Amino acid sequence: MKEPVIDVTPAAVGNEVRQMKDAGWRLVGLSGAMVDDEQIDILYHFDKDLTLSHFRLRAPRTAPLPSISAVYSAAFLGENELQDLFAVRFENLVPDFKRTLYLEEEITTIPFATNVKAAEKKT
Amino acid sequence: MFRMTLNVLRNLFTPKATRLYPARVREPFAGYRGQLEIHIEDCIFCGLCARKCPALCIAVDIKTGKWECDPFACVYCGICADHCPTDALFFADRHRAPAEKHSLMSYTGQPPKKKEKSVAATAGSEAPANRKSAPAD
Amino acid sequence: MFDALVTRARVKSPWVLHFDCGSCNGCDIETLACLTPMYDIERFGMINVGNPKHADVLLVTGTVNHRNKKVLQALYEEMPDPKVVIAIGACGLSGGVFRDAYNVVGGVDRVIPVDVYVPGCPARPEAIIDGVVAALGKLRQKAVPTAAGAGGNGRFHPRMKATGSS
Amino acid sequence: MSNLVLLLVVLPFVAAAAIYGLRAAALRSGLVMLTGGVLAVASVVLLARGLEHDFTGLPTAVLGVAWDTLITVADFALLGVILLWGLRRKSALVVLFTAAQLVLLAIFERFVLEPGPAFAPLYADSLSLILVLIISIVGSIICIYGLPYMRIHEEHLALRRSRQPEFFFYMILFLGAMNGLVLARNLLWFYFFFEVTTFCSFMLIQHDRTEEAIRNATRALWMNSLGGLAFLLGVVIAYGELGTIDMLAVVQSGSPTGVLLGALGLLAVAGFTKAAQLPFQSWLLGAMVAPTPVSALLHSSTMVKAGVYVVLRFAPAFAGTALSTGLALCGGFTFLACAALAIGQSNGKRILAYSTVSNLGLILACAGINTKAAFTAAVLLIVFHALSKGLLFLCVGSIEQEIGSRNVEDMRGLFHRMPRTAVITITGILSMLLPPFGVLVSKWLAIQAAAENIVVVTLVALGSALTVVYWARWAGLLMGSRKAGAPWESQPLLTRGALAVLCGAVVVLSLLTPVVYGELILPMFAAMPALDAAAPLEVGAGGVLGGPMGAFAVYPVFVVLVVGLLAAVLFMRRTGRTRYTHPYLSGIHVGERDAGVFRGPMNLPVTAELGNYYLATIFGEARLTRSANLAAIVLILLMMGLAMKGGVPS
Amino acid sequence: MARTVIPFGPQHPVLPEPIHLKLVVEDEIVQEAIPALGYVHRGLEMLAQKRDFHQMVQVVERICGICSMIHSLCYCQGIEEMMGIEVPRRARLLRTLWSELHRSHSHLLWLGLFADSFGFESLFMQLWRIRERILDLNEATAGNRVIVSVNVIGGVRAEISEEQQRWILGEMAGFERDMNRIRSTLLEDYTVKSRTVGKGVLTREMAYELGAAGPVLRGSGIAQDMRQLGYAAYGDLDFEPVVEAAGDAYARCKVRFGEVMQSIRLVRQILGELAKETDPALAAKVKGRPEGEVVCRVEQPRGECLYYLKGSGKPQLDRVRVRTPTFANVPPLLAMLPGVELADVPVLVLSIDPCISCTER
Amino acid sequence: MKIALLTLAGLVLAPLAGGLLAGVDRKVTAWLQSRKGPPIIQPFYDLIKLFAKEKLAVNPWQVLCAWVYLMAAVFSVVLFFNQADLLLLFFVQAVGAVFLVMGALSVPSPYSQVGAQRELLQVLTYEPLLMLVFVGIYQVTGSFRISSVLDHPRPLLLELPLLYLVLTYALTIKLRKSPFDFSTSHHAHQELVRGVLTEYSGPFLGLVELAHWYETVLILGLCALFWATSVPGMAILLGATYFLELLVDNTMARMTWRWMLRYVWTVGLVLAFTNLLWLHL
Repeated sequence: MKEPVIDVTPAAVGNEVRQMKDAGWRLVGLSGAMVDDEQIDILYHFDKDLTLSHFRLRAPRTAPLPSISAVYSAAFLGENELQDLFAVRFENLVPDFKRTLYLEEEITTIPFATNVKAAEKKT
Repeated sequence: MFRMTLNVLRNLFTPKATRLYPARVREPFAGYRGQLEIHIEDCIFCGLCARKCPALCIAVDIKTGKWECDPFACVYCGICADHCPTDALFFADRHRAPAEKHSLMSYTGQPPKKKEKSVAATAGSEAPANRKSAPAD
Repeated sequence: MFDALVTRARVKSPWVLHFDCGSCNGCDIETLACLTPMYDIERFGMINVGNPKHADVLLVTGTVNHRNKKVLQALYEEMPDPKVVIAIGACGLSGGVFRDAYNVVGGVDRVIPVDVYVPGCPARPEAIIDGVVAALGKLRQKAVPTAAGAGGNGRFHPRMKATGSS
Repeated sequence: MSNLVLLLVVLPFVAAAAIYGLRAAALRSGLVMLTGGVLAVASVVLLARGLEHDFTGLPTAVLGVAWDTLITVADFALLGVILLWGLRRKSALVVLFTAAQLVLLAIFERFVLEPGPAFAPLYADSLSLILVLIISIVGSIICIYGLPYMRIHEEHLALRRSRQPEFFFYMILFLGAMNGLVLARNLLWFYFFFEVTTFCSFMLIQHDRTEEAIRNATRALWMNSLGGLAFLLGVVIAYGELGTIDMLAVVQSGSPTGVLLGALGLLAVAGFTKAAQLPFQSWLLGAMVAPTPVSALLHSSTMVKAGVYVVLRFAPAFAGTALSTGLALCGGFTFLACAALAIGQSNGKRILAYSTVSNLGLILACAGINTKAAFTAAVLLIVFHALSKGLLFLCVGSIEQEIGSRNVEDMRGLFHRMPRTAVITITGILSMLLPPFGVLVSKWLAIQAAAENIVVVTLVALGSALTVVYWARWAGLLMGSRKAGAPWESQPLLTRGALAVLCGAVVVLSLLTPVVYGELILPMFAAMPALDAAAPLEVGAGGVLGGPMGAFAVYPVFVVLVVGLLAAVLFMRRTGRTRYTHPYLSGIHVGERDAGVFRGPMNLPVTAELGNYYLATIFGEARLTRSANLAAIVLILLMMGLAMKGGVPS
Repeated sequence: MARTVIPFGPQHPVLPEPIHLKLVVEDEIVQEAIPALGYVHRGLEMLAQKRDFHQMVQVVERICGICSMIHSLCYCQGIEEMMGIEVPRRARLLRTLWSELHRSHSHLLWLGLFADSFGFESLFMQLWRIRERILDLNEATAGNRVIVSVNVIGGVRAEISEEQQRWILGEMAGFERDMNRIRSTLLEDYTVKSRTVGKGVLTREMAYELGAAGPVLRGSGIAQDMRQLGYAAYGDLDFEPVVEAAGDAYARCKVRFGEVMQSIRLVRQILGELAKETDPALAAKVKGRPEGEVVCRVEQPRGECLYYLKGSGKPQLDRVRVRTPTFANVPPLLAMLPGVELADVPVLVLSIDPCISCTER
Repeated sequence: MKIALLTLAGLVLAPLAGGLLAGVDRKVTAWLQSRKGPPIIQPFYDLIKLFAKEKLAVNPWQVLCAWVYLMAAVFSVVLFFNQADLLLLFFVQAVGAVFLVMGALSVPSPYSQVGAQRELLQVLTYEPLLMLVFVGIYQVTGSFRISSVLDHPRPLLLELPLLYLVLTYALTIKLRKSPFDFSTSHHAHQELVRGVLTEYSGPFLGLVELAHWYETVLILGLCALFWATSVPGMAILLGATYFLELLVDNTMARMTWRWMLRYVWTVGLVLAFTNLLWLHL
């Protein structure tokens, strides 16, 4: 990517995101991508005056991650989507659709983590 | 409100905009991708169309000389016709008529004799090959 | 005589319910365009009613997915007999380019019986008008309610079980 | 004749005393039913004896004590008791108003009142008779309804010692007082009975002795005491002008002067307080804490009618004066404002209360218009309002005891649970706002009568539109579907009987509107020379009530609408092939057919709750009460001022 | 106060697409609005792992049938950036031209639906009638009315002849005249203004904080338009973002109306540039396979659209992630709804120009 | 006898006229939008079709209410042709309006409920206005009877021009035309789906539709009273009024009931009051 990418850790992401907000960055969105069978990349895209900047949070998919919905409330949609598609779990996500944003009970596998049954799906 | 009154009154006293389809059919624009058709006699069963089709709706079997397309899945993008080396595939400028039942477009032609093996192999294996997924790192 | 009048009235007054069943909007806007001055399907007595209880014709666009298939089924059952279903566009017919996506069940006929299929991506307004005309033919065939029709009580058991993911 | 009066006025007092002494429930029930029955029969017999009675043959003394003396003594005793209650409740207003009455009464009786020409203290014309009928029949039905009601009521309260003797004591006592009030000719008698009703009302409102009940009862007491004071003042001033306490003499005094008009105005204000007109509506609203039979009997069917009775009684005396116009405006305004306030209510009893005040306002407006047509409208309204509103209160009482709430929102789909009561309630509600029911006939007449006064007619037009809103939505939400084989509701026989009889009476009497008019109301005008000359209406062939301004074809409308309704019911019954489905819930309904549940966010079931609009920002009490009261006070002051000026109508 | 709970959608006549809002209203004032999505979710990002990166062009085109061309434009630009492909200028101009045609037909469609949302049916009819002009242009130049399928990686598939260019220019004049006729009704009519002015106000700060995009953002006074990035041929064109300060439904309507007029001006500029462009090449050759990560943004009619693409040298991409403008505009919508009247819900839902098929993919 | 014949004719012809008018309405609306539009007799096709559809309901009360609505509408038309009392006619008409609302309220469906509440607010808006119109007629003719209007030598419009405007407000509300089409709309794209009519279907919807035709005739009849002295005058007045309705429908957005309550009550009352006042002075 041609824009700057800042690596963040799950522990630090909340603070870092808040700093971005305080510095006047707009949250454009979140992207998720599997790195391998275990690890997930979550990219936070920020914009300020047409320039982009990204955070990259790399973490095991199964471990709970902190939600940034308390900082940028609009992030709830993106985080819920990531929960649906990757079965990651965000803590303190408001509102938490618990993997029902898109998916019905008929979908028994995790879409982007192929070959993994969605055993941990809550109802 | 006043301007809108002028508008609607103008509408009242000018010819109606309605195109009286199906009583009167408007001349289609040249290049309109109405429906996919094939001159099966020109087809060399190379299978390029099947491989390029984003909807995966074309099946070509070089062994039997069979070209099949599911018109219900075709998205009328024209990629197949673009890639057709012999221009056997083309788009007619009338839209495809509604149907009451599902049927395949199925044509049988003469597959070319030479190079038959390699092409057939590609055509036969490509579609399922696309289905394997799982991203690598 | 009376039956002929009823049949004629039915064919002349098809009220349409349009349900976007997960379409990309392409077919939807073309369906909506049918109402507009250029195409004006009200010429045929059609009204877009937006309420299954008033509808005679169900126009479905888009792929059926696991969530909206229940809606589709419910809407179909809420329509009073006699009724016809028109599936519009590649997605409604078969799932189109998305057939093998994980949340796609397939075409509309996986969930409810379809009377007319209108191909296209998106189906242009003329094609939709053709489809409606074909559907009116179907409506003409459907029995007067006194003779319990094939449509029965509006409860339909899908020919193909709408099962799990691809 | 005298026996009948004894039965109607004295029997209740005696029976009440007996009931107070009886602790056995069965005996009490029997006595209540017996008294009720006797009263009802006596009232009918009295009517059968003729339309006008002056009761000249009445004995003037009982056990050697003159009736007048007895009444005076009782009056002072009563005022004393009220004063004590006022002290006990620490209500300065009650004490003030009662003390003022005591002093005024004492001065009046001791120093001012001189023996005048003798006249029988009681008198009845058809206006009185109509009220006697209502009090004796509707009142008795309500008392009888009260028997099972109070039993269940006390079961809920889990009292150690039943307070029913006290309850029925006041209920029955009240019937006698009411009969006395409408039959009184001697204004001091009139005043005494007026005060007895005030006291009964106070005791019955605070019957449950909850904090709220006590507070509201005290408020009712001071407001009614103020009314009593106004009444007494009016009587005293009128005596000063005319030198008589003969009501008929006051009514027939003719072209009253400024001071007498002022006295009549004071009497009207007394009527306002008793009829809970703006700005005194708050006591009636507060009275809704009382057990429902109290609300039905005192606060809708009868006691508040005493207020409008007072005004109607004296109205011919000031026909054509500014007081009359002012009264019409006040009444019209109350009609409009309380109809608006009713829209903001979800508590069934409060809706009924506001509706009562509103309808009383319309009656007073009619009294203010002061033509024969208006008078007819007023009397018809008294009759039909008493029936329908009594019925509705009883319905709400039964519903409340069954579902545990008097909020109309909780009555949604009541037909499912209480089919019979629901249908009766719906009938009762419709009888308040649709033809062919009597209330509407009176409203029709009221509009015609008001048509000359564009301000009043506008108030009435707006008010009746507002009325439609709160009634129609209530009636509509009672409907619902019943599952096949759902249990039929069970109700005590007396409850069921009371509801059925009242409901039947509403329907039958509505049909008989032309008869009521022709036989009861028309003769009344003979004694009202002050009013306009022409008879307002003629009873034409086929029950058409026709006048110069229009015609209401009662029988045809009745027949067509009833046949129409029956035909509709028949059609409904015959919809055998109808498929019953889910309501439309955007395609995501789940669960039972008419549960109204849909699959909402997070795939969770959500009930599609339903709610009426109460439009608090437009019709809420908080929004309207203050300004409405202010406006009403201004209007009343204006009315009084104009009356005192003795001016001609504007 | 009595609550009424209304299931607004998924099937609802005023909603062009299935989305559910659980609305809690009191006296028709919205107290609470909770959305439920998923009625259009197909899972097509996943198809990137089943189609090669060329076929994906046609797939992303069908994310949304209204701004389809701009979806594929963004995707192609991302791949081209990843693979270092230089797109011929003619192709860039043509892409820009179709982009603007799409923008104006999308905005017209929206203006019509918006008019319909407050019950102005004949205005809806007029606007959609005008819109047919653009659809004719699409059909004549690209072979389809709505989903034009002109983009391929490296350039475009269709050429616009000089004769067609002249015709387009003529159509633009008629188009402009039609728009001017409707302008005063849409922007000055008393009934329209009383249904839109002051409804669903989103302040500048709220819009920014909630991540609004496109006309919603610009309607709140923030001049941000991805076309300023200068992708395709926008760098050569002269334009300023259309901005309104009020932040209400009316402001958003005004922005979109302004953008239709702006599109007309842009089309004229592009046609002028096209006439000067001598290189006839329409597409560059594509060699190799995409590898690496790229984030690419374009301005769709509904606002800023962001693609995140990740390839690892295989014919199939590892990840195609699309953040569409409506996805960004849903939180602002939810912030607007509480406190408005029920009758304004459709107006406000439409005021963000929702594209649920984009949002859910 | 003449009146009986007239009544019978009204009974039969009113739905025909109402249906035809609905057809003309749709056709002219289409023309105003530059469309071809449906055939003029389209409403009759619709009605026949509705009656031939499967019977679908949520509960029996709905059916009852639909029937009563129809009967009340029919009866008020009968009363009109009987030259009865305007107030009586108004009250009978109100029976229908109330039952329509109750039918909608009987169903546990939020759309129908909200529609019913809005319908009530519409009733609240037009009822006092209609009543004041009648009062105006009374003040001119000295009676509430229709017959005395017919006996009146001069067209009422000359004396009650403002009240005629007020009547057209009521007409617009009753015809459910923009800007007042919020309790149920002829157009599908409304936030309430079909409002009060949402839960009516097939034959039951047909009943309501038929009743609506009767009501249309009734209200236009009331309009006709304003030029009762000559038939051509009446026809011109009605034609112009209806065309104006269509123009208003096509040149205005749908407003909200809050606006209606505020606007129609103030403007309507001021107009009505002014007119009554100048009659008085």
